[in-house]
Amino acid sequence: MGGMDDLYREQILEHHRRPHNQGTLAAPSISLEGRNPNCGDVINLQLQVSDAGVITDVAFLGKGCAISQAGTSLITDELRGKSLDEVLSLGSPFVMELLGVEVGPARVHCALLGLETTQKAIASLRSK
Amino acid sequence: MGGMDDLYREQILEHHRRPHNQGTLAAPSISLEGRNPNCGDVINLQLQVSDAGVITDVAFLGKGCAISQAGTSLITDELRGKSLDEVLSLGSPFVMELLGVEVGPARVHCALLGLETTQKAIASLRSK
Amino acid sequence: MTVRLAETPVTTWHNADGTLDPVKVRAAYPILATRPGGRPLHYLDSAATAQRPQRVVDAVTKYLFTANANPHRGAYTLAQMATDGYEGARARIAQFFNVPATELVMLGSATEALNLVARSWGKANLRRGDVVLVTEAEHHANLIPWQQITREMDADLEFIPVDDVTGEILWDRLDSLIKLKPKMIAVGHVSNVLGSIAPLAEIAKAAHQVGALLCVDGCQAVANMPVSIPHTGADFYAFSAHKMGGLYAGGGLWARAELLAEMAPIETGGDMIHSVRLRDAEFTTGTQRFEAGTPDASGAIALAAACDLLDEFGREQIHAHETRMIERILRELPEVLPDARILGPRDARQRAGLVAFASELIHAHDLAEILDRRGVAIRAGFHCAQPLHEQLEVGSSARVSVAPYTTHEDLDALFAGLRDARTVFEG
Amino acid sequence: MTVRLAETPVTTWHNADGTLDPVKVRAAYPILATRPGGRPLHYLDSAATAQRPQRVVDAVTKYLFTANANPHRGAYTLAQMATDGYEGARARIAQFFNVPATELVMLGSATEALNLVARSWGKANLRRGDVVLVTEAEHHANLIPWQQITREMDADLEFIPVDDVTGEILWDRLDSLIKLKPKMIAVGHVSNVLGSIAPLAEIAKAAHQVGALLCVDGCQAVANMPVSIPHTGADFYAFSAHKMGGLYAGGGLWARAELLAEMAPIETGGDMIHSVRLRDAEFTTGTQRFEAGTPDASGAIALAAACDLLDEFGREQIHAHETRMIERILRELPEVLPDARILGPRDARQRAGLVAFASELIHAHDLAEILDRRGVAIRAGFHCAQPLHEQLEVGSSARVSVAPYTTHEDLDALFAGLRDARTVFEG
Ligand SMILES: Cc1ncc(COP(=O)(O)O)c(C=O)c1O
Ligand SMILES: Cc1ncc(COP(=O)(O)O)c(C=O)c1O
Repeated sequence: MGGMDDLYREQILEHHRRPHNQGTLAAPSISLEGRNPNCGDVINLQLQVSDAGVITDVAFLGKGCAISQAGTSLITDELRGKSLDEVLSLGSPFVMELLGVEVGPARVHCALLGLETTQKAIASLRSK
Repeated sequence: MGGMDDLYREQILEHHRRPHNQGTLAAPSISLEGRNPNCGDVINLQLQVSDAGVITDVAFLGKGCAISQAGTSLITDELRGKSLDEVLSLGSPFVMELLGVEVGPARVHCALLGLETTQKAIASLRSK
Repeated sequence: MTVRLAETPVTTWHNADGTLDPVKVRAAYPILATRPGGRPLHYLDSAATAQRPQRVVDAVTKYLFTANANPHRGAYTLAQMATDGYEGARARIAQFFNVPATELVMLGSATEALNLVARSWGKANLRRGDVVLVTEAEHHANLIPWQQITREMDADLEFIPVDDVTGEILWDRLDSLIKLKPKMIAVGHVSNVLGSIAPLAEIAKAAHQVGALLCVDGCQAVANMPVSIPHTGADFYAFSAHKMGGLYAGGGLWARAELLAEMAPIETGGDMIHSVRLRDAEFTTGTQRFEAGTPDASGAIALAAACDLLDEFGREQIHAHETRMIERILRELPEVLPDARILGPRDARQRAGLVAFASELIHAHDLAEILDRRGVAIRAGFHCAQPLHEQLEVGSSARVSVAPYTTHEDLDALFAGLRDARTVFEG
Repeated sequence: MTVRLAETPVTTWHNADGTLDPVKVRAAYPILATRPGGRPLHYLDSAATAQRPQRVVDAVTKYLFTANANPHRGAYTLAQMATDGYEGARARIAQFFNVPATELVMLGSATEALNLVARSWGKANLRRGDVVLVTEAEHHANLIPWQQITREMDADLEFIPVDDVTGEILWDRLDSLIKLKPKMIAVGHVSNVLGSIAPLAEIAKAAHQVGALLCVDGCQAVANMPVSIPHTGADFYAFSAHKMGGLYAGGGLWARAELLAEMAPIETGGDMIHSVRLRDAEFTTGTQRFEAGTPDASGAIALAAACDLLDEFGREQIHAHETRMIERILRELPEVLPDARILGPRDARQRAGLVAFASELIHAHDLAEILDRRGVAIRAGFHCAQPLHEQLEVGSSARVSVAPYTTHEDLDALFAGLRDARTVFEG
């Protein structure tokens, strides 16, 4: 079972069991559902964005594998105070660093669900 | 080249070069075109049938491989005087015997074009 | 094609008492001796795609290196050998299903077969307001084509429901649903999630009483239990080669000659025509009319060889072996993972080939990943049956499927892996 | 996938001067050493289906026995290996054609690819009175789908004619035909009867000037000459694996991402969806949207291995070798069979891969049969281009096609057989 502790280390399991930023916002600037097709991972993400284009608050409700939920929990912890452009420039390595582990190709989509949904939410906020 | 003389023996080539019963009838009871799809073998066959259901005359015009034209020439030689039922009861062995050679599976359709067109002509005559 | 009916079991594959010996069977599948990622392979995902026997690859190799040419059109020896190979394979496959070769359309997959039925039969026969009845458990391949054609024809798609809790398909609802006078009932022979065997004879009877046709998706049945298509009562029967040990490409559709004769081809091109002019074409008759393009001779030969081997194993024996494996899974799973919610019947005898379950504690993907550390290969997700998962309110499920080559060691490794996972997630 | 660009020719397959040595090449194709029907094999029917290299079968075997699982959906090591194998093969094939892998739709055959264009693009874009332009020389696979969709959409099918005598496609008629403002021009890259190479760059230019798209049937080009799809000017490009040395099943369609994005899938089922509910489904994006059902991983891997080998031979070298073979055929045929009417250009450099001809003295089927006595395999018939034969008033034609493995001995045997036939028929 070598390597198992890598992906399912206590930090990830902790974020999975008790995700940070869980819940809903009173008056979100934008709400978006993110899904992994063929997977069943789903999150409902909400952002509060200031007029200056800075994320002031974030919350999500989700269901899915440990990697998707921990990944979302970890990324949402990073969002407050960041500008929309900053968030858009984040990529897969940033999430992998947060997770502290390299995720195999079959699970990359799980790990990135939180970030990608955030970025889609920003895009749809801007196209409003 | 063993066996070649089998399929392309002089008798068959003779029937191919100078088919018997070539031409058209003045007042055919039925005319029918027979074709081998994927091949290009084609015959236009005409039958003269008496009220008693006996073939009294036959003619055809055709174009195609030696086997199809010789096969038609040979079978048309056999039709006069035969009743429609008799002709309908003829099968592949009869034609093979006329040809005097066993034809490979890829050429059976060529060999049978004359007989099958005759039988289709009879069927369509009866359904008139 | 050699045809051996395993009436007296071939001892190569069997125990003295005539039961299948999976350990012997494994010798026929070279991949089972490999160690992907450095771990032994416990392949429990045959419902997704079966492993390929040496025999199948040998048959393909032999054909390609001794008889390969374009079938149907050649006037030379090799082309005749190719035609004999292809049509011989069709005959062998037809015999496997107990149908005439003249009624077996050879296609690229079950997906293609089901699309053909929906689009050709559906387009010609469905009118506004007509009803097509499927189950809530259908594989996407037997659902979306019906969604598409009913929408196009302004017809209605109705559902035989599943029990939200047990996941069992509520076949007794057919009594009332049949009053909708469906024109088509389309169901899986064995559900690829619930594992349940559909009562086809009864469904066929109900269908035919109201003039409906029965289209059966046989993908999950054909490799796991004896299937004589005429005895199912089906009007259309579709299957995929790769679930039987053939190559990926390949599959077929059986339908009675009269039904096929009334159907328009969907795909057009070479090898399916009678004659072609610049502005129109007349199509040929029989099965060939649905087989546009160069026939997949090596695929057909692979499938015929796979049929040979399944018959050597004996399909009754395969079914009995797999039922024993499933019994063990149904018995031990609740002990090892108490929160596992088993989808579908609890009685192994009502199943063929597979068990899927969901756990609140451990998501299916995490489970599959942890099992993989022991070389145990199971499937996680929706298994192409997303609506069923929504009906059951299951985010995704883990599916264990068995095959003639599944051993108790495979299941030992499965349960050991499940214990690992529980340890990890219970913390 | 190993990618070797044969800039310096690999001596395994080449002469010292860098030209292809067909005798060396033959070693790669086990069937060429066999004696079907007890006669040596002179296979001159590669245009119907190419022979398969050992390398291709080895790649399939290796994949099936080390990495076989259902690609795309697996959370375990073996499934990841299968996915890598399949997507790696797609990337290799895309590279062969110089297109992005994200624009290469993997299908069952060229027939399926051309049907997809006609039915999906055609259905969405053709309106009453719109014109689709094809040549009179098209293979049925690039003709009947256009007949069907233009009829369905009440559009018009118009033809670039052939010269009734020489059989050459009259491309200069395009100048006036383009005034019909066609929406689609669909042509073969190389005619499978005339052997002529279409001037795609000019056709594309003419097409694009009036806003038409260009759909190219590449079946007879891809194995016989270098093809960089972006340089052809095509908007759609279709090909078949088995003409390149891959398995029977397999083929593809290239189109720009924007075009693909606008097209509706024709076949629906698993692996092409984003999400599915009971009554509707949302399809996924990209190439996968057109690839319903389990991907044909072994077929893709076979084709990738075939591409590797063709690149080792060198496609320039293949083309040069085949041109030499065709030159000889064009030169000697009139001597050996004076009444032979050669269809298509007399200049070998305007051709790729094949020569077809018709004789009043000897029907093509008789010729093929007599040639078979010497083991010479040629095709006789319409070659799935019946309208062309009618335009040329040729009952049927004999087609000789060449490949990297065609030798002068093969042509010696061909001409000896033609002399036999003449002796028989001149009596
Ligand atoms: C020019 C041309 N187009 C299309 C096809 C159809 O290819 P397939 O039968 O592999 O679909 C062929 C081969 O038969 C061909 O030669
Ligand atoms: C029940 C069922 N139906 C249809 C299919 C589709 O089969 P294929 O992908 O081979 O077309 C599958 C397999 O994926 C299946 O399990």
